[in-house]
Amino acid sequence: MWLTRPLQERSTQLFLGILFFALIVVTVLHLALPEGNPLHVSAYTVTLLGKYLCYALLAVAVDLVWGYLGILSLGHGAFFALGGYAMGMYLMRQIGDRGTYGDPILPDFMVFLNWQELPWYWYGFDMAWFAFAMVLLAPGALALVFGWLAFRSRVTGVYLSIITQALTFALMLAFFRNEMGFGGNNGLTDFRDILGFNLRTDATRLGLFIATGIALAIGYVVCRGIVTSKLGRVSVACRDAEARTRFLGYRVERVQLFVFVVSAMLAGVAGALYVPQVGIINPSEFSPIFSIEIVVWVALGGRATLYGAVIGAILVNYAKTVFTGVMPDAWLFALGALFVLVTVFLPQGIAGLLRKRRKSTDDGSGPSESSSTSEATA
Amino acid sequence: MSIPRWLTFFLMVLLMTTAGTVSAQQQDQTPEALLEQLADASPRDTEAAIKAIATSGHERARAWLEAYGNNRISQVEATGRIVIVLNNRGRDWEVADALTGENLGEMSRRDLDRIAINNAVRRQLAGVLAMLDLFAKDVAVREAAALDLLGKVDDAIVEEVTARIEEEPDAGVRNRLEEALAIYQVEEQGSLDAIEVLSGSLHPRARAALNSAVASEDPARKAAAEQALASIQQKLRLNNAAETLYFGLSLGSVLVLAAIGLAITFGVMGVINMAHGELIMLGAYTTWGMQQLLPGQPGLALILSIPAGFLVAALAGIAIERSVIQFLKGRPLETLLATFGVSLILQQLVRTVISPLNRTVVTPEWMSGSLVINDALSLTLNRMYVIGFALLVFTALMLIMRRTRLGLEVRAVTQNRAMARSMGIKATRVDIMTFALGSGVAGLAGVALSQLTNVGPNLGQNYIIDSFMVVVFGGVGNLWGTLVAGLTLGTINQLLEPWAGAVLAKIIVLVFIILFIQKRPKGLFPQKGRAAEG
Amino acid sequence: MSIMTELAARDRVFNFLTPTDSPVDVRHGPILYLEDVNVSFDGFRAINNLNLTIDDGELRCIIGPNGAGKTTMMDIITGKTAPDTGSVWFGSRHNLLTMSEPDIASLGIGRKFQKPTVFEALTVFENLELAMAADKRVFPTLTAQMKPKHRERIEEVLETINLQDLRDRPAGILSHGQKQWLEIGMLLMQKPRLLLVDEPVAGMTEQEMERTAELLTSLAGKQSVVVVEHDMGFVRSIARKVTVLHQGSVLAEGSMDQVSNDPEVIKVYLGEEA
Amino acid sequence: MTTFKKQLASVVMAAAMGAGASVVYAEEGPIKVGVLHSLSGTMAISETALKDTVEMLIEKQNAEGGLLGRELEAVVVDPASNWPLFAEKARELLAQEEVDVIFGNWTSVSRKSVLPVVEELNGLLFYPVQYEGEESSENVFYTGAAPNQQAIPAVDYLMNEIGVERWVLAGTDYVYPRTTNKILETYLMDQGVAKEDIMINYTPFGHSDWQNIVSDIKDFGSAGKKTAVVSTINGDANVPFYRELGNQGISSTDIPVVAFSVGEQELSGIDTGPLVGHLAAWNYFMSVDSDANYDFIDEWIEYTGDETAVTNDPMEAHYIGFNMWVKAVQKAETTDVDAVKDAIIGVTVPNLTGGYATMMPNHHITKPVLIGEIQDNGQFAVVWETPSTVAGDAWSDYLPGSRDLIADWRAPMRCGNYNVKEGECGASAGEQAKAAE
Repeated sequence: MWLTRPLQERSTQLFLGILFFALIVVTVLHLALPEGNPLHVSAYTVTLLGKYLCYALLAVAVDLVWGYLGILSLGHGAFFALGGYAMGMYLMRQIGDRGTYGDPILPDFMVFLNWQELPWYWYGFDMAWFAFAMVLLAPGALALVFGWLAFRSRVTGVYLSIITQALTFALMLAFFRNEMGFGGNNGLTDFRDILGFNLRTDATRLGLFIATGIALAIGYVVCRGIVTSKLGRVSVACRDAEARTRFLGYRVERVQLFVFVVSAMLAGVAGALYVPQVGIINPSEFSPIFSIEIVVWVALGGRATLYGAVIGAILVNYAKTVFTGVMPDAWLFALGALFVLVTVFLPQGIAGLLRKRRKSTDDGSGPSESSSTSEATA
Repeated sequence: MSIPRWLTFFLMVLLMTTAGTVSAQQQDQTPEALLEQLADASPRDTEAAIKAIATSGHERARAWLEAYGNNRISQVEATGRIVIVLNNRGRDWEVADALTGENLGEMSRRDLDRIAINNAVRRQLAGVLAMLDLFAKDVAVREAAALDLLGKVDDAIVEEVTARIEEEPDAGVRNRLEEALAIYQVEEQGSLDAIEVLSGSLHPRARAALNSAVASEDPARKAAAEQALASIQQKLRLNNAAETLYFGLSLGSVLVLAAIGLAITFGVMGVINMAHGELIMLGAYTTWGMQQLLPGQPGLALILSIPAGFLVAALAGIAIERSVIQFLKGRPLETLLATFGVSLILQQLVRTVISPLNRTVVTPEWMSGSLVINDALSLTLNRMYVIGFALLVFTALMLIMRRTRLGLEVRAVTQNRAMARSMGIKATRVDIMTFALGSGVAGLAGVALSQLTNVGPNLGQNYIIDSFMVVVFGGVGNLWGTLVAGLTLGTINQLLEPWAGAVLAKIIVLVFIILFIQKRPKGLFPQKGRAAEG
Repeated sequence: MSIMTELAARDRVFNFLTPTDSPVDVRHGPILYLEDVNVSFDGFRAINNLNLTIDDGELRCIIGPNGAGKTTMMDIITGKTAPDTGSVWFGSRHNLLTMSEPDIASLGIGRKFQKPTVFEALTVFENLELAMAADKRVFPTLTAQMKPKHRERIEEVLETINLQDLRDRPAGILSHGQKQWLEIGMLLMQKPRLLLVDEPVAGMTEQEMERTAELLTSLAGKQSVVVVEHDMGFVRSIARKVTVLHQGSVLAEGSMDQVSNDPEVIKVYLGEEA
Repeated sequence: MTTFKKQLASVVMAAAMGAGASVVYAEEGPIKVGVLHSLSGTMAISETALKDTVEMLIEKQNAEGGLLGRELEAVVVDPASNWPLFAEKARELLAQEEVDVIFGNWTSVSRKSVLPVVEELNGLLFYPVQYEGEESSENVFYTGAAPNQQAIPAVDYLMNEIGVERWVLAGTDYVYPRTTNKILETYLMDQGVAKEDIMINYTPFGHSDWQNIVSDIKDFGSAGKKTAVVSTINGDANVPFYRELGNQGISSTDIPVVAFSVGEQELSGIDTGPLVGHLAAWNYFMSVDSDANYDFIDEWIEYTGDETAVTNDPMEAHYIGFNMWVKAVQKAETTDVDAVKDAIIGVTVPNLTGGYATMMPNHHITKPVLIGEIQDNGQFAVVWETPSTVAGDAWSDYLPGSRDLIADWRAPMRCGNYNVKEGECGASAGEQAKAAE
């Protein structure tokens, strides 16, 4: 079974091992140790780590399409944000009559722009199951339509990258419009509770953090499952020699579509977990800059390795947290330099370095091993 | 704000004095008193004070009124002396005595009390000054003054105006005066034949008058006014269509300018230069720098900054090519990432080195204002220059690509690198040249944009995406495509805007491009043949 | 092809009545017809009223100087390039012009490119695995399991193309000749009805060439093979029937001796290889 | 304190945080003042100056012997114009750094994103920018103008002094202009302005092509009634807007524009030539003729070392807010948040325009409203001023949703949105947080 196959892999086991170990350590240090103990992990840090994990999942999603399918999507932020908005709308409805205007149905921003009733597309978001379904379906549907159009007419490479950018840019403009009924520039905020748990308690935060960790684990396994399946090899084939793959009888556009949609859904999940932890979703998540930044996390970590994406995402964002605290104006220089150096001198990213070291130590390389090396070299 | 009859007489007198003829006029007030009166005037009596000055016949009267209009008249707190502020920048202001005009050097802002003026007063002032100008020798000045009088005529000066109409030698000025008079008659006296006069006019003020007439009870007037308005609307519709077209063209040419450089680096070299926007920004900052170097002559600075902007951007381009892009041959997507990094660095560089704040770029006289076709249709000059400039740049590029050695080599290298190499073309050199050219053109775009929008660190970002859209829509590697695409998108956008609103219009255009790319993945003018199939 | 033109063309079974998945119909002999095919790339006529018929199980060599339109012809047959006019039929039931590359491929037309294209990132083994005849829709591919019989099949082909030792190395490291072999191997995995082989022996040693010759001849009969080749020696060694293309149309057709004595052909080939 | 020490401190913090542990600080020691302004990204343009202002004020306070005998220490973080990051950094300031007060935010969205954090961790936030109102949090003090302290007086001025009858409400499409225009629309209609005499237009951020809109305004203005534009256009979009106005020959005497978001700092980046005579409504202008102001300007220029440095309204707001906080702390003799919250209501400090500002029970302050005319030197010349100061109104009387709401954070009411009709306190964010603890 394709989903269980990864679990027998050494690399996947290692990854999951590290991930769960980290989750447990953080949880213990947070709960067991009292405030003020130097090793105590504060709620602040927990949320911060939770955020990093969301980004990691997002990066994995991007690596799936870029690393294995050769589609450089500069619009994945859009799927992330859509997932986030789906969750945001649910949280918004959960506020109920506790909003500043005490309107049981309408969110505050609708009240003071005196909307009379709820727009139709807000229906159903008061039900958790519906909202969570939307977290997957909204980005999935967008990816399906967009991808179907694009891949069917064989829009590839640079063109695809640029229209994905156009897509997210258009969405950003759209969501900025207050008429859209998504709160415009202010977005959705002031959330109260999720599934009945108060969002402003540390317990809930820890819960969200753990949930994110698990989501990342699942997402990783799903992606790994795809790339180690025959379909994964077909995607690599599409990436390297699209025409050839066609002549072998594979419907390249459908392969691309499938992987693209899966990736979009993962991004959506990441967004959905991101929103309750940072407490706001607003159109700036759609900004093309953000989408490009994601790609750089992946590039830094190392394309076509999945775990590289995770490393990249966490590293860059940790650096960001530190820098913006220490020397704000230096941050953009650092980020910019990172872009340049990685792409020019480190085309295989950190994962590439790791692998070099590993290869020099052991040479017993199974099929998956050697294939993954060569994928990255391609 | 009515200027009583007797004023007109004095205005005549004042005219003579300013015209230099000796006048026998009574000095009922000393200049000091006049200024005192203005200084101490409460909003209600400022009017009287202005009149007093206007009619005093003092040779500085006009200077005072103008200074007053520009908020330049102040009173020294300690001495109560009235001064004219010559330079009001910074904490210490350079002042001159209002009476004698002698320069008193710098004075701290703390010690000066500005003599306040507001728009209401300023409008009166304009009326008075306009009346004065009506007697100027220069026709242009008189015309301007007459235009200025539209809607400013009132019982006070109506006779004067009527008188002028008789004496006015220049037909154009006369028509203006008649219009001005008619507006007054329509609004104040509700005369019917005045409506006739106005029925030809496209000036918004005339329409205003007619609209007010439409509101009146008297059916005859109502009908006449409506008819007049109808005929005006007819003309307006045409003009508006022309106007929208012009808007479209000008926006289009901006897009073309921004994109054309990209069309070269991206289209011809296959390099996705995300730092393109920042190269534009550099061009704009060069303009600013030039204006700092040549204070006082923005026009010259602007012209000089055309070559300068090209050079600066081109050099920056070369630096980028050498330091980053040459290592990424045949990896277009990687160039995208690397150059994006470069763009971040450039932005932050400008922020830290120059300033996070926008810079002031002055628009030279000959570029501000607009070319008046008629009262309803006037084409803004700066945009007209930009359109011309865009076309100029485009033709220049075309010539370079088609006629010069470089162009030939560039095309050779893009067609088949190896082959070109073997024929002794230095591919690397060509790369550098091409990239420099593309970047330089971006610089030119920056120079132009500095006349339309902010010169600030974010300038580039606002144009990069649009530029890519234009290039992709037009078909990569095809300059004509870029031109057509730019103008089309610009026009579509402007056509949509009135009913869709600015935001929606932009969104619609983006979606349109996305869908269009589905239909024609290689853009409007794709490159054909097996070479391109790849 | 629009319904109306369909209906107008009374002489054959209407396309929209033809179930595309049905087996190739070779009852009337030929497996591939090309009729009056024309293609031009901005002005340049690459294919010019080309008429060609390949019989079922035939081994046909196609020769011709550069630019004769050999590769373009293959592009047309495999659906990569759409001709301006003309018709291309696979058996008497399948109009190839209405089908996409994957359809054509899964219908049983395999192609080996002039420039060997294998998946360099994947191992030799994986290359063959992907080529293997199987349900190639997305979900079956996702859940596909490697069955012993598949493994055997792949091993057997590895045997034939003599790359067993390199089975787990990425195809990227193979030599030019080895890539040629791998690609032929991928063709074999596809079990096609018709093989289009473009310059199979370029960059091969003498022995390798011989083996290729054997392989191709052995295939003929079970499957139809169309070989495009410059190397006259090789052509002579395998050819039964030869077609000479020139400027996008058939110049001569017949046995090797016939064509090589044909004055026209000699004229065209004067100064060229052969 | 030197930037080096600051950096050192934050390095330590960062490293510690990296190790997944929070740092503990001794109870005594300096009083920590959090500064939460973007130093990078799009908002850096506006917010950097505010950060410097706070640092300057702290320096001054320390020079005068600090507060309660303790030194003040600025803790500066950079939310990088990224809204979620604002919330994160606020949490960092309150939870990690344990600051006693925060001065920060510019945009409404950043405030909205910070609000829940400040309420949950019971911090103090001083918000220095004019905003859309419709909010009163127990933990936030709004030292900027509410709509009734800027928009409505400005409209009154145009209506009564200039005799404007026809109105263009042009704004950037985000919540501040939306709300302000809603309020103004209702207000104007109450004043008997007909619907067809009001034109409302929204444009995206950084909108650069104004040709169509300006020509629409021109047409709208030719209907025979005096017309004015009330502009809530934000930041970068202004330059091209005014340029287009100038080029299409609309002078301030024909159709005056009164702007709520154009201050000295924005003007410093504009060629003011075409703008002369247009208006802006603020609660402070650099050109105000008062000694307090002149002193402030001198300090500022000295602090920045830039002779051309300008001051603006939000800076004054911080000046007022900071002094109020200092006074409240002295009054309460502790920096304890709850004590300060109670102490600060009613505190009165001088503002820079020669008057006084008082903290109202609804956490807004009293301000004079000034109308200024743009001059060719990039300054505003005050042309009109409210006779007395105006108290900020948290809940606008011109929005149906909030007509009956008031805020009063004094005991016993302690409510941010008390509904006078139903005589009960709608569930406010503040209490939710309390209930949660």
